[in-house]
Amino acid sequence: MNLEIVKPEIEANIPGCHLEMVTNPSPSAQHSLLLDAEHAFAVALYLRDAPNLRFDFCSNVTGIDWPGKVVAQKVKVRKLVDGVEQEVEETHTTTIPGSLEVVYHLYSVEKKHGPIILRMRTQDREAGVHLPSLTPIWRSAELQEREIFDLFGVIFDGHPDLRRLLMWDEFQDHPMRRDYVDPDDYEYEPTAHDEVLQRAQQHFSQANPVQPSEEEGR
Amino acid sequence: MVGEGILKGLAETARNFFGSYVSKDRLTTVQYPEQREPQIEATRDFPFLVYDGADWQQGMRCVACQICEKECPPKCIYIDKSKDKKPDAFGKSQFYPATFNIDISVCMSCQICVEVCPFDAIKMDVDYHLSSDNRFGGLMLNKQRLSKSNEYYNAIHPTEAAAVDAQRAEEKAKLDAKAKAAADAKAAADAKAAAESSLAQFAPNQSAAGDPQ
Amino acid sequence: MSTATHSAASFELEQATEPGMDQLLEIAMGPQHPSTHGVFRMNVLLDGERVVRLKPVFGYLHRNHEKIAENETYLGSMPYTDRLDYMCPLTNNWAYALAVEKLAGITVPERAEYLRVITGELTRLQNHACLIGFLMQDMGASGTPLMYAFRQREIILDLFEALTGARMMCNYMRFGGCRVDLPAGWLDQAKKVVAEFPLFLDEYERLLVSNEILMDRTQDVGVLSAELAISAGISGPMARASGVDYDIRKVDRYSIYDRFNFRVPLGSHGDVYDRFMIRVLEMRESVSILQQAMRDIPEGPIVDPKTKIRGFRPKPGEAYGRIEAPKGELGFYLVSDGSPNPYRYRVRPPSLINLTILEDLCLGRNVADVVVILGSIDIVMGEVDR
Amino acid sequence: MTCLALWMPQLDQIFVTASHWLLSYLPAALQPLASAILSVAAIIVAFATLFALTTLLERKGLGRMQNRYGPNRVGPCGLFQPLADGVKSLTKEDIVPIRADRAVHFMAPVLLVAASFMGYAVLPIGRNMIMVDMNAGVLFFFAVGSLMELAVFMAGWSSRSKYSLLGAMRAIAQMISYEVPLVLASIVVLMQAGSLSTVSIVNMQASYSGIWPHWFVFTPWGFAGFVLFMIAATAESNRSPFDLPEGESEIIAGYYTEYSGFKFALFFLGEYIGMFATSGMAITLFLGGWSAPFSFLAWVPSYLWFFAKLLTIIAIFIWVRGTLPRLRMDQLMNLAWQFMLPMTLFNLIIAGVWHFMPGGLLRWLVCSTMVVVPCILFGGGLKRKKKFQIRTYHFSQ
Repeated sequence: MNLEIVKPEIEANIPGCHLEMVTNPSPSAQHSLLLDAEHAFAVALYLRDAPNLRFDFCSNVTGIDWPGKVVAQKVKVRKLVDGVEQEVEETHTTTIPGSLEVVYHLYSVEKKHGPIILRMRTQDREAGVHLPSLTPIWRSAELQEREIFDLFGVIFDGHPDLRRLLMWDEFQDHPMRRDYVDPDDYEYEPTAHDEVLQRAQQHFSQANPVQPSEEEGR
Repeated sequence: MVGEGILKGLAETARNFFGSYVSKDRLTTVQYPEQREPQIEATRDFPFLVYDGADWQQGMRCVACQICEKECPPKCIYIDKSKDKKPDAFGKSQFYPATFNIDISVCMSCQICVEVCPFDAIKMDVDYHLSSDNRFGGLMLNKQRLSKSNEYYNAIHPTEAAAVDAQRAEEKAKLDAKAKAAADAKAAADAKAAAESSLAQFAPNQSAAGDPQ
Repeated sequence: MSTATHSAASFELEQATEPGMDQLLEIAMGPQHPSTHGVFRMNVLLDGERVVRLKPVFGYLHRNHEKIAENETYLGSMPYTDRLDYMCPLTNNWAYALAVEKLAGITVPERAEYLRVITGELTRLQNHACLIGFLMQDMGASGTPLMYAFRQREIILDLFEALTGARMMCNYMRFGGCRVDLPAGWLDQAKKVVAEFPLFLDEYERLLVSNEILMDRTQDVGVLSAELAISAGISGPMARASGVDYDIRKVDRYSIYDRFNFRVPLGSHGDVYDRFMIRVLEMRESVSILQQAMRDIPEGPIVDPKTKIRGFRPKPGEAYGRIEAPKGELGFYLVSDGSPNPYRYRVRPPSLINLTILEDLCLGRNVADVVVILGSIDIVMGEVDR
Repeated sequence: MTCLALWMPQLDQIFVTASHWLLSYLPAALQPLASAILSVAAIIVAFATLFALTTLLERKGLGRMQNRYGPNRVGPCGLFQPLADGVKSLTKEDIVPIRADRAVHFMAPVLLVAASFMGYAVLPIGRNMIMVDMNAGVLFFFAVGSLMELAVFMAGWSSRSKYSLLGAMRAIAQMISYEVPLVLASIVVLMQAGSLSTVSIVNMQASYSGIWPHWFVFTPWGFAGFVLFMIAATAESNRSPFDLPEGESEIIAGYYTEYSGFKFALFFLGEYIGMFATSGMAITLFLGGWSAPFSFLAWVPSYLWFFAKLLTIIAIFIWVRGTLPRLRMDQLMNLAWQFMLPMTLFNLIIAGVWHFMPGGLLRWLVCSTMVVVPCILFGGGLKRKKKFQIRTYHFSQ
């Protein structure tokens, strides 16, 4: 499906919507469309119902975490140092804000074409970021959006039953985020690796007076 | 007629009931401790270390390059590199693993360590009688328990081992030729003494390596 | 452990507060239940034996496969894919290899494509045969069909072991091909197995297809309409049983499926019986594909020589690759940032997404139907929970 | 040969004479009590052994049907497997749910076993081998049989488990529904025999014309009655395909979900003993009890014939279990009330017609048609209502 044809068509039909092409440099060349959150629902509905498109099958929904980056750049600047103009290196840091991204892969059962890839991004990646849910359009997003809510922490507005899917309800964090630190309350498992062993031993000596009876057999 | 399909099904189970007494194909169960399935050559379960010759410490092919440790998906291999070096089967002076542990309670028999090993030192075993009464130590195999001879490797995976041996023999021949050429060149420059010393250097290792052909 | 107790507690609270609930019976079917196909749980609200509400609870087997894969090399995730849908490791391998090949632009030699088709279709045969066995087990057939299926599966697993070295955790596909070539005599043995498979199918059909009890239990039970199937992303035999003409082997024509002559069976009712029959018919088509593939397999290399085993770093970008796995559309979505580990690795699990409509199918049916409907969806918890 | 002919009647009566001989040593006042105790002990031992044997046969038979060996590790050919199972269930922990009604929870399996054994009082196992020749024997049998329902419900109710409750509900619904056709199917025999005494029913069948016996199953109404009785008996004893009360894929183990250890084994025992009892009643009513199938085989001891017939019926039970999937509750009820009940009622009319028509081919023809036609009608009605059929499938291009 050629996005260059689809994109102006959508823009013509959904007034005010802002689409952005995200090119994919890899050999797969699966380019995608970045939607803005306000018009995402309308665009998705159009994609499903437009008679020449009919993307009725939402195959895959997933999230990607893009943490904010601090990029340090060394720039040579001319400056007056001790009254003499010199070329001095200075470090400029720019902060690229992070975001959580949700990706939808759409196919058409009726027309047998696809995929078309939609993306949505949140403003930041703090707790309680919202995106519109596309579950009312494609039922298949129901469990997958729940999974993204569970593992990434994106709150989908309009989702009929937004609960955690894989983790238990009382779980706090979102494990698929890049900065997730796993708690060290795992079962003691003998391993040949020092760091795991150390953490396990530390945990057991602190939290639990019962030491594992067997030493690892190195 | 109601019940036709039920009668058909009953006939089918009756056929299987009597068939299981007649036909061996139907009764596929293997009565395990008494009967064994024939060993399939490609079978793999856990890795072992190959050594050449008679002495496992002397002939160990592993040079502690630690590639397998890095590539192992569940990270079940642990290697300590030795401080000193010793000559390997080709006569090159190499490191050897001071510690080589595989935790087979973690290992998932994926064979990636075998694929990445450039020295044909680690191969997959077929021994599945591994029960142990020691949950932690019993399944942590150390260097000695992991070492198995090249003959054993030839016995369990004959086709694969033959190919490996042929390749190693070729490599060795190349190295020998190279060494010989170097020796000849040296002999041309110097007289006999140098050639003798180089021969003396190779002689013991050749015997230790065993004859790959 | 904490999952179970907490959820149970919250549930009891709910039961007490909602009006009219005191007349209903709340049952947690699972996670330890004989017919939930693993550690799956359904919170079922019953009026007598009629289902009023059904909420599936997932995650008992969750191990965050995707996070593990983000910390592994690309190759290092290959053995983990075996453990997703452990009934069909080879198609999992294939889907992952396909996604990576798309991501890195690797071509696959022809012989390797044939090997993939052969192993993939053998996987489909054994998965469908066993699924029908499990379905009958759920229906209370005391395991007879299941045992016949397992007898046949054993023969196919022996083939897998001779080729890949393992019966279930095959770890066979590599990026740009396959790991090892066929051992001597394998093809003849496989031809024999495939030639005998229709005999087993005949036996299966005589035992099951016209059985009145089975028809009574399955026909018009768990009817899934084509519209809902498409909207809910149902794929594989389950969608085709509802009459959705969508087989990725035909639509995407991935690998070399355009070379084979095979038909796609379609159901018209979308009930459990159709799901069962579609699988029987698909096995027959798979046998035909296998016969064609084993006849035509060429000689040649089995792996793309340019692909490195170590230090494999695809260029930045992303790719979504999908295949028609026995359970439905199995897709892998990969994002590369140029490092040896995938930046994002996502499995599109057909088992999980096919469960989306579980409640819709079960409402108004009774407990006995719930297990049959669940059995006909064909789930493997390793894949659902990942 | 003559010696054998002389000894065979002796062998036939060996248990009877042995018990008389034993009792003759006791004072006359104690004799009735001792006689009862002796017979009870004999029945318990015989049928408990048969139970052990059946569990083994069932597992082996199912195994062979499924292309497996079945148990073959304990003892030669796995013969001691039941013993090992018994030891295992005795050594297992006896778990009672905290909130269960402990007394009822304990009594249920005991009552089940006791009730299932009581039916044997009126079953003639061999010639002159019956505990009580009651003149209302059949009535007593069904009355005692319905006690099992109470035991099952006690088990399900007292466990305080949702699955147990569901299982008990299913069991009650099923057993009461099938009690009706079970009794109705046996009434045809009572009509013909004119007696409720099991002994006289068997005696009526134990004569021969030529080599053929006068078993009731060899008449149209008797055959229909036998088949209906067996279907109802399968449902009564919760055997596959009517094993809904304990349908393990749906409600774990039904009413005995919360039982473990020896209590569980008692449920198992009670169920099998009940199954033997109903099968024994089917043999008594339709298959000529202990009588030989051919007149020239009449010299074989009568109790051997009884057990041979019993084992044949058990084999059929096992065979059916190995083949058929389970029915659903509503289908089970439909079968009971829409097929079994009208068929058994119609069978009464057939039996009456048979009784009043003069013997001969015409009687056979008329009665057979009268069996086949309603069977097709009612069965077809069942099928038509559900609209199930073998389907054809199309392929996409």
